[in-house]
Amino acid sequence: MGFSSHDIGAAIALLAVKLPDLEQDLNRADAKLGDGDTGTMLARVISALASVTPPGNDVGAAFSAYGRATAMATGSSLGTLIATAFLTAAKATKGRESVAWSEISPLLADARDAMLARGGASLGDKTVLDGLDAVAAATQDVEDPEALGKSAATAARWALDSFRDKPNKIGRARMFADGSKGLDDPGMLALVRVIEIIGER
Amino acid sequence: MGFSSHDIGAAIALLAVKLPDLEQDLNRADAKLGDGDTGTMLARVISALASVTPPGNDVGAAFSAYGRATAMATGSSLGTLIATAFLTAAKATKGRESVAWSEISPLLADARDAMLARGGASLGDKTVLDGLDAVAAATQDVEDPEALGKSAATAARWALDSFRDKPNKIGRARMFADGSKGLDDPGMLALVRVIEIIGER
Amino acid sequence: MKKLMNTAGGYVDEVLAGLLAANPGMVLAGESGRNVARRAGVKAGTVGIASGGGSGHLPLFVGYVAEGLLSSCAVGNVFEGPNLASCMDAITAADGGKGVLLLFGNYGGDKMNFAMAAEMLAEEGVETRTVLGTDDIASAEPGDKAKRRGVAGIVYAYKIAGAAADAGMDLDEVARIAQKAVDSTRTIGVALTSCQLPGADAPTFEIADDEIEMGMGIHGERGIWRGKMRTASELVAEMIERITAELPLTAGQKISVLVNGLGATPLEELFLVYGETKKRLDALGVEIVLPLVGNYVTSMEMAGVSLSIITLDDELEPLLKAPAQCPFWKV
Amino acid sequence: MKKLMNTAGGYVDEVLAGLLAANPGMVLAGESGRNVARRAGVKAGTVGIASGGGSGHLPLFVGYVAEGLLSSCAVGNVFEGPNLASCMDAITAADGGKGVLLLFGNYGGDKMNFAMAAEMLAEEGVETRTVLGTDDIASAEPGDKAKRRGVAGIVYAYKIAGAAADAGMDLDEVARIAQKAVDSTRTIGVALTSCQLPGADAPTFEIADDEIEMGMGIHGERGIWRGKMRTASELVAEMIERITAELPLTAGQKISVLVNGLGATPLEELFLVYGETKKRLDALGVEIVLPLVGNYVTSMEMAGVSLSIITLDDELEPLLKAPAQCPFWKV
Ligand SMILES: Nc1ncnc2c1ncn2[C@@H]1O[C@H](COP(=O)(O)OP(=O)(O)O)[C@@H](O)[C@H]1O
Ligand SMILES: Nc1ncnc2c1ncn2[C@@H]1O[C@H](COP(=O)(O)OP(=O)(O)O)[C@@H](O)[C@H]1O
Ligand SMILES: [Mg+2]
Ligand SMILES: [Mg+2]
Ligand SMILES: [Mg+2]
Ligand SMILES: [Mg+2]
Repeated sequence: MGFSSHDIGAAIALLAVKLPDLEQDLNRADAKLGDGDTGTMLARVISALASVTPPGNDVGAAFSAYGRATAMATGSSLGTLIATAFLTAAKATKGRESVAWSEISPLLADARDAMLARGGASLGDKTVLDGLDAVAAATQDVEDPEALGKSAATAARWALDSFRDKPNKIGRARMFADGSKGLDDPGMLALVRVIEIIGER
Repeated sequence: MGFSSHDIGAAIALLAVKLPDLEQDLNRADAKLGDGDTGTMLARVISALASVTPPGNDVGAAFSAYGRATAMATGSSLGTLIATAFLTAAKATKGRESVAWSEISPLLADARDAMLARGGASLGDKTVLDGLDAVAAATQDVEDPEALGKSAATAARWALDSFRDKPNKIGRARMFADGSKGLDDPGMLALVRVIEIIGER
Repeated sequence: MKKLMNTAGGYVDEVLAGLLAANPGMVLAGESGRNVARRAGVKAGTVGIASGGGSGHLPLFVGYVAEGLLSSCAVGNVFEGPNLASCMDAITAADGGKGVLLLFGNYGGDKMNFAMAAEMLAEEGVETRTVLGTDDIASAEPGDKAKRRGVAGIVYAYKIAGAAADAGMDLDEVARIAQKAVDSTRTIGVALTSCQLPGADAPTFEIADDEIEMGMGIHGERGIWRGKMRTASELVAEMIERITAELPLTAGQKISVLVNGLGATPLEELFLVYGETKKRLDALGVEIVLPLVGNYVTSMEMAGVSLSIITLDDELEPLLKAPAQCPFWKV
Repeated sequence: MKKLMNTAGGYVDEVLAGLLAANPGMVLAGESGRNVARRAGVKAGTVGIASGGGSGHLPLFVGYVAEGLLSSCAVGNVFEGPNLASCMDAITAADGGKGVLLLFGNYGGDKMNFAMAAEMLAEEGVETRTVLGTDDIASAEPGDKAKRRGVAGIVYAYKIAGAAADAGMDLDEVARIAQKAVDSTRTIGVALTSCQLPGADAPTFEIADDEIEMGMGIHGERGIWRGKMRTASELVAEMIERITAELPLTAGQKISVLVNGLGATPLEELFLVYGETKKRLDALGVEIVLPLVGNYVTSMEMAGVSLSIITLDDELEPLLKAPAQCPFWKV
């Protein structure tokens, strides 16, 4: 039991329908801490992904195509990290037509590490990666897709809540670390929403 | 019985106190038809005039000093016409320490003609000169200063009212003649206010 | 509206002081304190070109005092004509003995003051000719050109007349060429937001958040229509249609085009508008020479754009292309 | 906010198309469609300079692709870093065999994409060095420069590094000089109004009619304080005080100063601010070389101004004064 490239495509199609509703919310969160474009950027990335037709059934090839499409659609911090995550997952899943649900956790952990290396952040800096770290931990060894979605959502939400009152230490929000206390990091918020949308299926 | 250069100075001092209250009103009238600066310009001119000390008691010399001060303070249409009026009056009153009240009407008529020549307008174009023309007519042969003030105010107001629904044919408002119907010409409006203020004394 | 300024009364003189401090090629000349001339003076044996106008339109008017453009410029208060003394100074500074062309926009105060100054200086033997900018097609019917406002298109007349003067042509010739440049130019603008006089307590006009005004003048004078915002493509289509209705453009015709920002419009949008403009002009088969995109004639913080087109022939084209060294326009 | 545009999705590409159409010295180079290079290419035997960054800051970044300045520039979406493909195209276009300096602002996405591109091209033997613009003193403490944002002062680094590269200096030397230019430059800006992303339904931030924000970033990132509007004189005093607190200016020191408009500020106000600035700098006894006043680095329709100061020595001054031929900055 696991997911195929078809499942990834379906999740993306769902996001493409739902994300526009969140665009301005995410922009507003980013406007408080950064430059107000997280939502617009994500909506553009998702709509680019939605028009990708992955070649064949190779999950790795699908991730690779999504990574390239993301990298074409934006050069923003978050977008570039997302592209990095896709490309990292592509390497680990190359040549496989199905990936077990229980592999999601290590795939996320891998992606997290690649993004930490690429972006120069550390865990604890209050970024999307702290959310991802929590999700990777919470989904370890979970084999049921429904339970997986629930744990992931709970973990992402927990990370958002528990980091809210901490200062941002990297990204645009680093500039006024103390001023960022009490505010949601837009990347973490986006992660929560994305996981919630995918979990709704 | 007549007025001296001292009387002119007193009228200007009064205007300098009262005109700032009208500045934004006149701007608004000009904003509808032109570029919205009639009030600001007039306030600046009057404040420049208020700081002029006319040399001696020569009414003509006083008018000449006011004309030069006006010409220094602005190059706007209305301001330049006012300077022209002062300089015209200066010629007619040169060397005199007192000017009879009854001479005001011909002085205004002279000034009107000089301004028509300078600005290229015709009577009926709906400008300050139509107001002045009415005032010159109404004040003809009036010798009592109080009656003079009243007739002048009535005439200026009458001109404003009776031209309101006609089209502007010169100045910035000429551009959309029909659109100017129903609107007060800012120059005519300014004339009404100035005469009212001077008459209050 | 917030303005970076100190006092309304000091605004124009402080702006002028900063402009002069930043541009050593320009100096005050005369007694009025409101006339700027080239530091190098008038080239011996050439006609001078004096302009002038209200403040609030930078780089117009005074910014174009430079080699290959204006000799001098009288500086008025915001949106007011230049006063008599500054006009006299401008004409005097531009006079190198070969006469002076007075080249400025068709506005009442400006005309009166330059006319008085010219009359007074004629008595001292200074010869002048006057050519008025009248390029704004939104301001009167084609048959009524004498009533039309001068707007952004005047920079073409500056450039062309400036080159003619620097080339040593005589006063009548420079005036003829300046008039030809004006007659070959048409402009129309669209305003997106208002502007405000320093010291005024409200904008010159109100305009709704989703409204624009086609044909508005550079002091906020009323235009042709007011309506909802449209796409750049639709706006450019209308503007070109209105211009070409009276300046017919046939295939092969050489033209120049100026996409001019009114002050607060991002350069991004001006280039986007230029892209739309070029597409449509290419479709007409005309050849675009020396296109200009930027803030050439503004209305302080007004947002919007104007489009100017000048048709060129073998006489005007080389004059437009001749070198000029202005801080805001180098050719 | 009204924008002269067609669709949000097409905004950047349409702006770029218009820019290229109006400036024949610039061409698209590479496959990404988002890299602009000099038409003339890299001069043989010289180091290339590649930059890049988000759209919405014109003339920055892409406007400075010109002789004596940048060799190429990757163009990102509005306020987003340039994507990987455009960074690869920019580096490739700037490579004339002598290596490429990557000179851009200190922002996360920009750094990641240029780093990836440089890594990938290093495998093909392209040598690069990276220097980041970090001039915004409002964005982190002096001890924490690696965290500072790059803002308007980067144009000094462009100019100086561009001259060094065109003079034939080698890659290490060009990088050293670029870094020295960055280290000698400090900037602080004050925002009067907000800006809005194409397609967004609200401005990036709200600011009251009588409020300003000192130290705001060029994407609307938060600054040092928000408060009531003040006079130009007071604002300039504070900005110079903050800059000189960490860039001490002693009498006789040569400097250049950039009074930069953020997009919607009238040129009048920029000159007025320059006048105030010069008064205060004169009082310090410094010598101002090549002052710049205008829109060099903008934030679309944001109103406000930034002040940049660079200290010059015998090495930097001639490089700053060397000729350059950019449509937005000619030296
Ligand atoms: N270096 C980084 N490492 C990890 N996450 C980052 C980094 N920089 C930014 N982020 C994440 O990206 C989010 C901002 O995304 P976005 O607004 O798209 O980027 P930008 O700052 O380029 O506008 C932040 O909230 C944060 O979660
Ligand atoms: N040529 C003219 N002849 C007579 N009056 C004129 C003329 N031009 C303008 N005016 C008068 O001046 C008024 C406008 O004054 P003002 O706003 O100060 O001038 P400007 O149009 O230069 O901004 C008009 O309402 C009109 O009464
Ligand atoms: Mg952002
Ligand atoms: Mg007016
Ligand atoms: Mg006016
Ligand atoms: Mg961004």
